[in-house]
Amino acid sequence: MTLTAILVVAAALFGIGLFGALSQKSFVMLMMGLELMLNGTLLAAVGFWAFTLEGAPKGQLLAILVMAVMAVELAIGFALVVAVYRKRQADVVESLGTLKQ
Amino acid sequence: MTTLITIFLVLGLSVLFTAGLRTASGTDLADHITNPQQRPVLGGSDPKMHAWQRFHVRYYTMTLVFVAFEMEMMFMYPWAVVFVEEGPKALAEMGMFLTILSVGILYGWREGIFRWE
Amino acid sequence: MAKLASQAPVPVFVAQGDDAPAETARLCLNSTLTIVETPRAAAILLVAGTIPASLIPNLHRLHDQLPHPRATVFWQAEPTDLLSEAVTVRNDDNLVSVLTDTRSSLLSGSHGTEADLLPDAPPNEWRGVGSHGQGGKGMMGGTPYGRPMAMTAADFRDGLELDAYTADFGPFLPMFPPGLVLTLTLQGDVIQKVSVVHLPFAGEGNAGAALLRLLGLPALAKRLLRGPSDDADFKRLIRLSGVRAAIPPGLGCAPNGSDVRERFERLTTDPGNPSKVHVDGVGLGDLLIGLEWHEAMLVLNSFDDESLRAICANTSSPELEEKNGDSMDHEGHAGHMS
Amino acid sequence: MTDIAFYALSALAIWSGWRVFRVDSMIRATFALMVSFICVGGIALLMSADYIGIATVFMMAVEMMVMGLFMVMFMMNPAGLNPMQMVHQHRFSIGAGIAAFIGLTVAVLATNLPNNPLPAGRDTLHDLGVELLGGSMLIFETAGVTLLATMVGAVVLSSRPGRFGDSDAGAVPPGLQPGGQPAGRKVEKSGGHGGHGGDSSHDMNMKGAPKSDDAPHKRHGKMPEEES
Amino acid sequence: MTFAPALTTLILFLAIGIWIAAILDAVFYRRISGQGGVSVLSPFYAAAAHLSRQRLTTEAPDRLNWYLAIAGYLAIATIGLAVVPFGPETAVIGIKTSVVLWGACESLVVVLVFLHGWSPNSPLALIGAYRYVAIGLPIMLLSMFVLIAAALPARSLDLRDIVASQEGLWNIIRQPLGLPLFLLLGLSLTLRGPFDYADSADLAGGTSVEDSGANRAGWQVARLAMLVGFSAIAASTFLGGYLGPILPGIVWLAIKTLILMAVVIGLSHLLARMPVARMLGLIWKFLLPIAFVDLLLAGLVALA
Repeated sequence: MTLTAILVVAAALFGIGLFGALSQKSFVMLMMGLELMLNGTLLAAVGFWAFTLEGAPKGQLLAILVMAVMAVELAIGFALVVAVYRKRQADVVESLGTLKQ
Repeated sequence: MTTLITIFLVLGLSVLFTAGLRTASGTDLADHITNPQQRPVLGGSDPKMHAWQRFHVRYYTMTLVFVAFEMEMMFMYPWAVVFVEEGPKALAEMGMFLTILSVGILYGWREGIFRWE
Repeated sequence: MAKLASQAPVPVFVAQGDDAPAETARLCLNSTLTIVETPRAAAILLVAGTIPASLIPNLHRLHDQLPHPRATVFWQAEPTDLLSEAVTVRNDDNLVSVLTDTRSSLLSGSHGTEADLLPDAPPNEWRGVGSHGQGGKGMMGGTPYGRPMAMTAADFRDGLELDAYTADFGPFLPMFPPGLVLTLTLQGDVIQKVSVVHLPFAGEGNAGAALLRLLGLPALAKRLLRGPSDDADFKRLIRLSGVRAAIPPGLGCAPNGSDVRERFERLTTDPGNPSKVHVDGVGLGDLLIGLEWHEAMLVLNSFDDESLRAICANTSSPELEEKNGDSMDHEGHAGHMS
Repeated sequence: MTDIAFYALSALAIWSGWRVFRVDSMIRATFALMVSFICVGGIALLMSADYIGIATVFMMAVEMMVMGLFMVMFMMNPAGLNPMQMVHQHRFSIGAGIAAFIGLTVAVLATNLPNNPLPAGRDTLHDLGVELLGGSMLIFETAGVTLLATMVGAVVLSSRPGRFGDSDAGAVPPGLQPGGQPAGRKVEKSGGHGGHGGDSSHDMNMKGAPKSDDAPHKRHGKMPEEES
Repeated sequence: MTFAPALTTLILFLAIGIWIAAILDAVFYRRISGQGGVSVLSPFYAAAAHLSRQRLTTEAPDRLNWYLAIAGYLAIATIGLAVVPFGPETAVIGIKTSVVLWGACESLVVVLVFLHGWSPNSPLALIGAYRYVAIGLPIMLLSMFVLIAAALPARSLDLRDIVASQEGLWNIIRQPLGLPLFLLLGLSLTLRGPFDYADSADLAGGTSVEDSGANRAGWQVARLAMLVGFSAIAASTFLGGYLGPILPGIVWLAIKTLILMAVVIGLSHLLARMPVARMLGLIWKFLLPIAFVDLLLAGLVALA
């Protein structure tokens, strides 16, 4: 287990997440993609912290912040989905684009 | 490492135990489940449609607030470890943090998110 | 294994018919039996009292939901045509021994398990239809695995149009008064529409025990069934259990102002003599629509039999509902838009 | 031993991550994502990041549970009884995903990364606590305010009874095609990829529109964009 | 203790615990309803009876998740028990953050109970599953506050340190509000009595309405295992775990676990269940502030 291996795994998770986020039509599935990308980021953050920072607490804090970002993204994202669905009865990405009208 | 091994062992044993229960329960007709037997329980009535549906959760706003509020745990665990040595300062900082978050809960309460919407 | 299993209490699912023996409700007091909540857990289906002809298909469906090995026992009732082989008991005294014997012979194999009464066919033909042979078309269409999927409908509570689940519930559900069949439309666990398909049977009510069971106090329910409830110990336990706090105030309010909480007090303090609730013009729709499932069950079980029958009679029948169905849909839709 | 565990967990993390977009049942997709998170937590445990690793499992189990509720609420056919892919720009997405992976991997391989793993048994949790209350106090309290904003935002956006009346007042369900019936009502129209969503352009003008049942027919919005 | 004997002890502890829990449950039920005694072998009879029946499935169920929900629930209960120290410095899973690990177990229980109700594709089970999530999620907050309050005087999130910190004074005295709040969580984790929103009588058995044969046996065993795991955690957090004079530590732990098991079972038979919306309000508006107060008091006590 080296940092390189960990970062490659993180890159793979990020790549799959990106594929999901770009390809999924449904907004909730898009959020799954985002979460998976953040999953990769989280792994990379922990990897860097463990292998290069010699356990400096700032690195851990970064990982916690990544998780906080996930929570915020999830809460706000789904609140948006509910609001949009209530207006449009649809949950696809494109219907978000027309919200501003 | 031991933690992971233990968790894997326990998982494996539980899966085996459940599988064991299934093999231990052998009746002659165990493998053949007929269509009328598969009908979901409705007390003798026949369901018209699949139960799986876009289930109308009545507390969804609560879950969103919960997810945001629960993040505070991530900060509270390390705080608990150093609480005694940091003393009143730790109490004050966490008090402030929790007060900030409680405002969110009070707001949600006011908006009625703890009811069945 | 069979030897060990025959030491356990006999798991019985009771299907109550019309004029069921008065002892039916007290069967659970017998420690050689367990009265189970779902046919999936039962070995013996006990049919107590006459099942009206209109409910016999339901009985057959219920019968087929029991796991093998299974048997049916008719108690003070005529076996249906399809179940003519089943054991019948006329005499009250030997019911328990018949049930125990039947179970033992089921386990030893001397009493063969009963075969299905209904044909082994899916509710809709589906195999081979659709892109994966699952019977469906497109996203929501067709009958995947034999049944259609639920479709969206307007919701009066929070304005999210999600799926509405409509089905008949009853007549052999343990939390329903025996004989009652309701067509309920649910969104999530909130009742949106209700109509009565079959009225509950008239008979001696056990609403007090039913309510206690619904409130998660089955042991106290048994105690109430056992007999005189002027027992101070029982009263204290009821008080300590916090039932008063557990039942929301104003739930299931009848025109004369009695709510579930008040009716519960009466049912548990004086179960033999429930005073009638004034129900003129109240239908189930007025009582149940908008309630969450647990609350709805509490309301449903808080009436004495006579009042409940009156309420059900006040509720629009399904035929009427069908006629009005379309126009009501329109109204609902327009209301949603404005 | 550690290496075997690492490779096993990584493989499971990537495989379940991939399954998220391949299974039909939304519940399976959500919990596949949860498995992926749990595996990452396990890898963190291998790196002696005990707290972060286990906390990941803790937080993600909850978040995925909530996600599952919403997935089922808002996806048609949530259990995947009719298998169906709801994707657009498929090739481009695969390309982008692979490009991101290769780019990042090359960058990782090209960099000379230090390799001094953390010794096991170090009390990193204590350090984190000191940091939270000392140097990073501001970050900590800012996170509190951010979470508060999130909570308020989520309540405002998602709960119905607002101060100015119901939040959906004036909205109508869109048609499947411009001028079609509201979505989700008719079985035979809801098939196919573009079979949901659709015309949704002029909704905000609807407040002043006539309140009649056939309002959707009168609207001639833009063509729905996702008829792929 | 080395690893293999520790794991054996764990499994024995769990197995005997499940057996005793089943008997205790029957004893309480019969005492309150006023019926006769219970055979000590009755759990085995009941298990054999379940296994003698066919295991049914429904139309188009999610078979994998049905299986994993039952096996997973049992596994989570065992992992919960594994973080409990059986003696000084001896826990099967001995890590610095065992309280967080238990928290992860709690949240996974919600997931697994939900899956158990989801997978049969049956209306009553589905309602039970969703209802459980409404209560299972917020009730976790209470337990987290309570556990953190117990961790303050120990200056550690390690259950071994938390037990060791109770050498002079048990946490139940330091933190009197803690145990009652934690017991509520226990009722919810084991799907019992007032918090049995998943498998309740108003849904004819809720998430387990479609379970028959081996599935039903497995689910009951897992519920009882969770009761054992939870009681052992509670005994270690509030009643000093293995601490006690004369007798070996593990015996003390077993006695305390037994007492708490009896308390949980007693509460489950004696407290009424309220409709879920009312309970949701109660947790957020009443119990959560109490948990705040508990944490504050524990903090002040720890500093004093």
